[in-house]
Amino acid sequence: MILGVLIALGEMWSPGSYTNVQFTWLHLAPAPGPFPNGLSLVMGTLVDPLSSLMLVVVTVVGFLVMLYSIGYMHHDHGLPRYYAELSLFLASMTGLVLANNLLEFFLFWELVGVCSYFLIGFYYEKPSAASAAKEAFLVTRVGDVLFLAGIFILFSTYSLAGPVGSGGWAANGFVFVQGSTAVPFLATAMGGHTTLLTVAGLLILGGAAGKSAQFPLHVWLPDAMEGPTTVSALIHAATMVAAGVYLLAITSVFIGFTPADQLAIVAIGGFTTFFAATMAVVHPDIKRVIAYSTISQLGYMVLAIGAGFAMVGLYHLFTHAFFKALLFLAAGSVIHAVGTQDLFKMGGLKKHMRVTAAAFAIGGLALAGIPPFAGFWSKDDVLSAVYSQLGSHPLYWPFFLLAFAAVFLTAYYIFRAWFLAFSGETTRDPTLPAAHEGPWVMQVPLVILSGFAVVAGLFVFLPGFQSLLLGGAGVAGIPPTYGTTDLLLSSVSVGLGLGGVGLAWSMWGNGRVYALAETSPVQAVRRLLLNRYYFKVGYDWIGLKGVYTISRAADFFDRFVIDGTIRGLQRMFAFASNRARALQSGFVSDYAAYVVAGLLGLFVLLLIVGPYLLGRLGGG
Amino acid sequence: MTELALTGFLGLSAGLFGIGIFGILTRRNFILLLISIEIAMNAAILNFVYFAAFPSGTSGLSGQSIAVVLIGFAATEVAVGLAIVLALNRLKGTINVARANDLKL
Amino acid sequence: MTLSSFGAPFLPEIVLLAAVLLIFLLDVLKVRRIELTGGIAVAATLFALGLIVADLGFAPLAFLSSIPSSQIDQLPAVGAAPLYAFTSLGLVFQAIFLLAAFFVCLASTSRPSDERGSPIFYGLLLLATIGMLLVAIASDLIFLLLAIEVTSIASYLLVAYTRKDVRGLEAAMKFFVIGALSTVLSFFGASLLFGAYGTTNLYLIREAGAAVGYPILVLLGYGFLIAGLAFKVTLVPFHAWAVDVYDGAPDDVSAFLAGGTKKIGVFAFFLVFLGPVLVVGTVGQSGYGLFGGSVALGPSFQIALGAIAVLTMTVGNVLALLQKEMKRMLAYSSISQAGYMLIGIAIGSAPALGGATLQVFAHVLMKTGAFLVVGAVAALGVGPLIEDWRGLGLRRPLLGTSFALMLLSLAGVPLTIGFVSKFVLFSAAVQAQGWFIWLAVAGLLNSALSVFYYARVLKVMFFDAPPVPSSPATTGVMGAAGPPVLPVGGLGYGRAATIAVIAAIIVAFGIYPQPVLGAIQAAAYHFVTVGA
Amino acid sequence: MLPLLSIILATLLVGTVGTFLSGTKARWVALATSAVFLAEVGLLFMSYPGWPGYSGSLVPGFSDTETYTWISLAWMHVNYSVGVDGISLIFILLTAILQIATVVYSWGETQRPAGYFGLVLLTCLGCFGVFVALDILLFFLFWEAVLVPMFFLIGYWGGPNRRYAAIKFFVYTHVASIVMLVGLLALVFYSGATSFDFTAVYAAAHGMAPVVQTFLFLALFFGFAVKFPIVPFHTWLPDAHVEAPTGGSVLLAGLLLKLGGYGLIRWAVEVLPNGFHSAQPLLFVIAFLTIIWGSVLSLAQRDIKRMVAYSSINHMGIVLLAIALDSSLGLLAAVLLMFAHGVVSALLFMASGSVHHQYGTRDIASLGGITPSAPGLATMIMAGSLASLGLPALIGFPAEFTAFLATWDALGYWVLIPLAVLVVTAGFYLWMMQRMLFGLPKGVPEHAHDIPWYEGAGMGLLVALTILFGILPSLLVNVIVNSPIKGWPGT
Repeated sequence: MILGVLIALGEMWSPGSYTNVQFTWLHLAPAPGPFPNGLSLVMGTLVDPLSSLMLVVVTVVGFLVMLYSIGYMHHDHGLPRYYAELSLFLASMTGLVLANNLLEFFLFWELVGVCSYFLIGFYYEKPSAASAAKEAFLVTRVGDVLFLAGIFILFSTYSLAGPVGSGGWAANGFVFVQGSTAVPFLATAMGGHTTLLTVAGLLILGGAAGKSAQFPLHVWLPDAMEGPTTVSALIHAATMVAAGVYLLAITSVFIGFTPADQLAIVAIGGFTTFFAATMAVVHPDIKRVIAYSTISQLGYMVLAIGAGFAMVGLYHLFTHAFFKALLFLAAGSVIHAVGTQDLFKMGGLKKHMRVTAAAFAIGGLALAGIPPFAGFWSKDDVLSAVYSQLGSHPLYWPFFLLAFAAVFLTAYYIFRAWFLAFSGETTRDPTLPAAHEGPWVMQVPLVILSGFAVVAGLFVFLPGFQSLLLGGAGVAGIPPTYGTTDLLLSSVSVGLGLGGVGLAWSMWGNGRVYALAETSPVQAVRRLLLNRYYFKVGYDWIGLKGVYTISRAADFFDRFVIDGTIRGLQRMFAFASNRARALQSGFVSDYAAYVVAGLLGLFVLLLIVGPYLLGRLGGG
Repeated sequence: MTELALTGFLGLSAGLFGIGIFGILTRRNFILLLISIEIAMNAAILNFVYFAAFPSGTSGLSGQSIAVVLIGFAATEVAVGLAIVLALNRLKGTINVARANDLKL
Repeated sequence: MTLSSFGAPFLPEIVLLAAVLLIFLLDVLKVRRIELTGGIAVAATLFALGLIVADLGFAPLAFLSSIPSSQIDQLPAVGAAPLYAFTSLGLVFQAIFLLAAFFVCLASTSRPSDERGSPIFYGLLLLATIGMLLVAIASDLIFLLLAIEVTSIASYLLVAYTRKDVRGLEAAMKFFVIGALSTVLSFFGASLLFGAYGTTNLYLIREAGAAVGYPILVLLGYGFLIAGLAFKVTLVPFHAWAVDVYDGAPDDVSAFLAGGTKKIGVFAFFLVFLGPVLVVGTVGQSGYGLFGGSVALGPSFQIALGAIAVLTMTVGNVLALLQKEMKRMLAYSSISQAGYMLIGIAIGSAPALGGATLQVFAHVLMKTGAFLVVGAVAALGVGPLIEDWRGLGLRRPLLGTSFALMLLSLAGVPLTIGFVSKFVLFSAAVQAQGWFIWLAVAGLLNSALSVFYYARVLKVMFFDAPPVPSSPATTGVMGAAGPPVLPVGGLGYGRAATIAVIAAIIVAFGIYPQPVLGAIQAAAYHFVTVGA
Repeated sequence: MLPLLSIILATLLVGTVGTFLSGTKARWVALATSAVFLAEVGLLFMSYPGWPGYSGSLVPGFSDTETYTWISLAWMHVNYSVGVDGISLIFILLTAILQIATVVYSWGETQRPAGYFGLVLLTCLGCFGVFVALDILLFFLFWEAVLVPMFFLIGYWGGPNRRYAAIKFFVYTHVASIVMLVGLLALVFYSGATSFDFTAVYAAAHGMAPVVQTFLFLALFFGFAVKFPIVPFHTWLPDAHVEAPTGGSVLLAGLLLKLGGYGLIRWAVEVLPNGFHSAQPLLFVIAFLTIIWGSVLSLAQRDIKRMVAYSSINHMGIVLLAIALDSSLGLLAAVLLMFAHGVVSALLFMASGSVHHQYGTRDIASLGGITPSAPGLATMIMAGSLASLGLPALIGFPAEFTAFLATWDALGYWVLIPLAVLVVTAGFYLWMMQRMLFGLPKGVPEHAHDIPWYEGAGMGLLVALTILFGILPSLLVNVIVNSPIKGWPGT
């Protein structure tokens, strides 16, 4: 952690990128084909504003979560496995952040995926956990495959790109090259190929969507909450899920998106923000509510990058990492205390768990974007960033508005959760154990993170941090400016946020429970949301039932048709043999008859068949 | 001799041969079988004799000598055949070849 | 000084004849110990073998060589019509025949020493061998056919020599009837050829070539001749007798028939269709098509022979697939093997001829060996069905392994002589190009088909559990109580030695075939090119 | 310079015979042989350019060649002629690794150990011969020689239905090799080269008419395709695998399947370029078919061994695709893939064998939650599955990455088919793990214990290699690309 922060600080003082030594992982000598100058795949590290920013997040949150785990996990078995996998994850995540080419990036990308697979399935005795782990791996796998295809397109299309005489990108190991100006390197390098570049961009977006649980690959993240809360906080809120956003960021910085790609990204991001928020509105499970909000917040980051402001996206990522981890850890200590995740069983916890309640509230305010908490600054930047680009394409409008609407929902659902859990006199389910605060190792991280959640947004005003954001090559960072439009935007969004909080208070405050009439038509909507728009059902149906049925049919075909023909051939020989044996009648006269028949046959051969064939073949 | 005569002779030996083969195919009695074989054999021997009658510049065994040799050979063959059928008759009490078909399939 | 200075080119035949007379003389004197008669036979065949090998130019035995090399592979003077001629390929075949005879004689010395029929057995066997040797030097059609008959008549009697065994007698009867029929066919064909060419001398026939009055006579004559010889080589559909005979005859006799005598037919085919008497290709510039027009006779012979070859291989294999009796299975497999040899004849090039000869050599080893093993196993008291061999390979590892080797060699699995011979043969077929490549394909597919039943036997011998010792099939076997147990675990020295030697040769030449292959190819080359 | 290859052959031969004769001590003899073999292969690598520590200059063509006349007739010449290049070296290394791993894994074999270990060694001997042979007859000889020991391994040590499987295996592959033999003979005699030596045939074959080349290529391809195995000639594989003893499956999947790929590269693609090019479209179709078929079918299997077998078919389909691309990268990928699949599938078959030993069944559906009782076994299964579904930092990844990159270069968007199949592959492995390793224990007997040490050791070795070569694939690549082919430095 210390090292990470140091690197980041160093980066703050002097923006720029440092690439230190790399080793060749696989080298193919020049040979005719698509890689005339040869091909080498390397492992190296690249430290630049983006990576250093991520590095801070990964190391800090990682450290705090480790600390928190000591308390949270102490009564679980298999702790060595837990810490080993967690450390492996942190290592891979660091590698991913420092990767200096897409292949290496993909390598660590897969590794973090596997770690998340292991950690989600940490309670593997629980069938639901095992299934959730599998689901997470598979869905992200779909994204990975698209990402891989994107890599192929880029690698072979631009194999010769790069400074003249350098042998080209392929020969140099496809390392990221800093665009000299605000223009990404590859987009200009080869001039044309815009179609291919678009396709590649879309494929990479697919990869990012898989990892960052963007629509339509979002289904796995809520289920991933089967894992320990600490894991959810670290991997499924702060770091790994953010890797998708990070991928989009570096792609837009080093490779560049075409306008079509940007529109697609904006669409995905904008829609996801709203889409996920709606599902969070009704859910009774505290962790899943936070999970949905994660999806929605990731949507904001994607939105910003789509609008062309990678650093803004990362800025939101930075702040979000802290307050979302905070929320998860707070929820974790709640669960630790009462042993359930069902909001409707809790209630009145704030009396027993002041620290947690305060931490959750701070996180909530940050998430809702209430100034001066961290969330406000970054989310405000995102919105204004998109707003500044509205002119570039009319279709930006709807998604911009969706994002705005999401602000309101966000504020509502997170405080709904807070009121349900903490407000009121006592727990609704009397069977719950008496709540109590966790040990200090659990409280310290809460406090620290609360601090971050408050101030992280203000870092923008530190010159070093600002330069870090501005130093992001190829894009203009947006420091908070107080121009009229932004003031307008900010006030609107804050207004929406307060509105959401207010609504939540009016419905759930002081332990009230707002029960929806069974008969009301809204029930249909509620059911739709609770079933997550039936996405998971649909995927299961296609993925498991559909494919499995096909494969069973294929298996049948394989056993009985393909293999059957072979066995049929065998039986045919057996049959023929059996029949022919009857000729061996044992009567010598028959044998003599065969001889005479053979003689006649010979004459036919010699006098008729032979001449005929020779006539056809024209001599032997 | 004339071509015509030759064809006539050939017809004769062909007929003999045919009779012999027919006998071999139809007879079940071993002795009759032997006789049929001998008839067919004689067709071949006859052939050698006619063709010997033709003036041909080639040397080698003459048709007559071949005929004589073959007659002798036929005798030995018959002798062996009879020896076998005697032994068979002693064991099975029949000389009907159709009755000896333990070895089959 | 060498024996050839005595001018005794027929020494091998003379030696064998002497042995025959001696054996019968002893028989008259009531001396019938198998050690003695068998010993005489073994010694005679061995010595004759030595003579032949010497004539083939095997340096270490040069002092034995009895034929001046000036007489080998020579064309006769123009107009001369010799009855016999020495060709190196003929000598190779003589060596092969003697090898077969030697193995059988050696192995059969392990039979009960007081068996009364032993002199007759050895006498007839040597007599048949003499006939075979004569076949290998024939150069006149009548001489050839008579030599074949000497062998045939001897083998008719050989099949029935016990005179007590119904199966043996039935086999002899069938053998005789079909044999006599084929003899008639051959002689009838010979008579037609005599009519067409005015001579029965094969050299003169070749010189006459296409210049014949009645080409139709040539066609018919050769047709009859093929039918007659096909009986010996057991080509389908002239094969039916062979199965019953090999099955009914005593094991050692089956070994000699399958391994030895049928090969004279192969060499007869060589003489009639190839080599110094090359009919294929010489007759036919102006042939006689049934529908008028001129047709090359040679190629149409090749097509006919090729067709028969494919038919023979296929039928033999298909019939062997489901056989339940070991001997009949081997009989069918030997029929299909004959088909392979015919491929070489149909192609007619020197490489193919060499391949066929090597196949003959390999087949002598494999089949003689296989039938001898069958005999040995029967002597151990195991039943005739393949099922009865359950677990034999595990209880008698050496016996089982050598039998497995022979089967694998028959199936053409590498590192065995059987593979080498098939390999050379099919290489020759491919090398001849044209439609012959299809002969190679057919042959190879057939050898794949044959794997089925060989593998089945291996499975029974090595994978299946042995039968319960109490079952009658195994009483007295495997050293338990029963008939007097011979040395070498009931096999007897002779059989054990023979089987071991054969297995060893199969593997040795399978790994390094150059010595035998080189000699055979050289001989084949002389055979087809001499005088041409 | 020593005749290293002949020395290795001799070692294996002596070791095999010794093992057959050494009764109950067989496993020690086998182990010693394998160790010596491995050491000699190490020497071989030391003397080859591209391997770290090699201090010579790059020699074009084959190295360590030896040639002695074997059969010499007027019309055909056969030599004992051996030699290696980078590609064959990789496969030799695979052979040595799998041999020692198998021997260690099978340490507990009690049923006629002498025969068992002897046959294992014999199989490896045959494969080694195929990889070094530079003469058609020698090649075919070893090629066939592999069948016999495998036939006995399946037929004697196999499962309940072993006899059927053994005969099916033998006949299937034998028919294929016969067609291949005709092709090889025609290769010699139609090209006019009377010599069976690789270099001679190679030189002569290029002059042949394209039509003839096409026919010959198809004949050879059929021979290799059955070994691969390629749909629809694959049905012998699942049966053989399911019935074979674990050691047999390991060698079958790890080595025998590779013979097909190696033969295709060495004897067909290189020698008959025109025939290859005219057959390319067919190869692509078959390859895609095989990839899809193999993976879809493995999803349907309940028997874990069958599942792995079908996934082998899927992987070999990718290999065929990579070879068919006819690009330098594709060839590299094919060889890497075969090495990777050799190690990984061996690992998986060992694991499923252990499952069978432990729980008496291989039925995925009737097992569950074996992790608590047998963590070691679970780890092995997990490692194998992850490697097999192409996880980075394990050996499968570099191979598949290069393969698909090459596919994109040659075929463009068609690459999406194998990529999509990757998801299915991940699917059935994950599903298998979820059902078998996780969840509540099912079908696990009381006091169930972990696998014995030797099985763990055998698999551990393979896992270690999977990781090593996954992180440092250049160790292999630098050797491969020094082969005299495709305009690589070795040319």
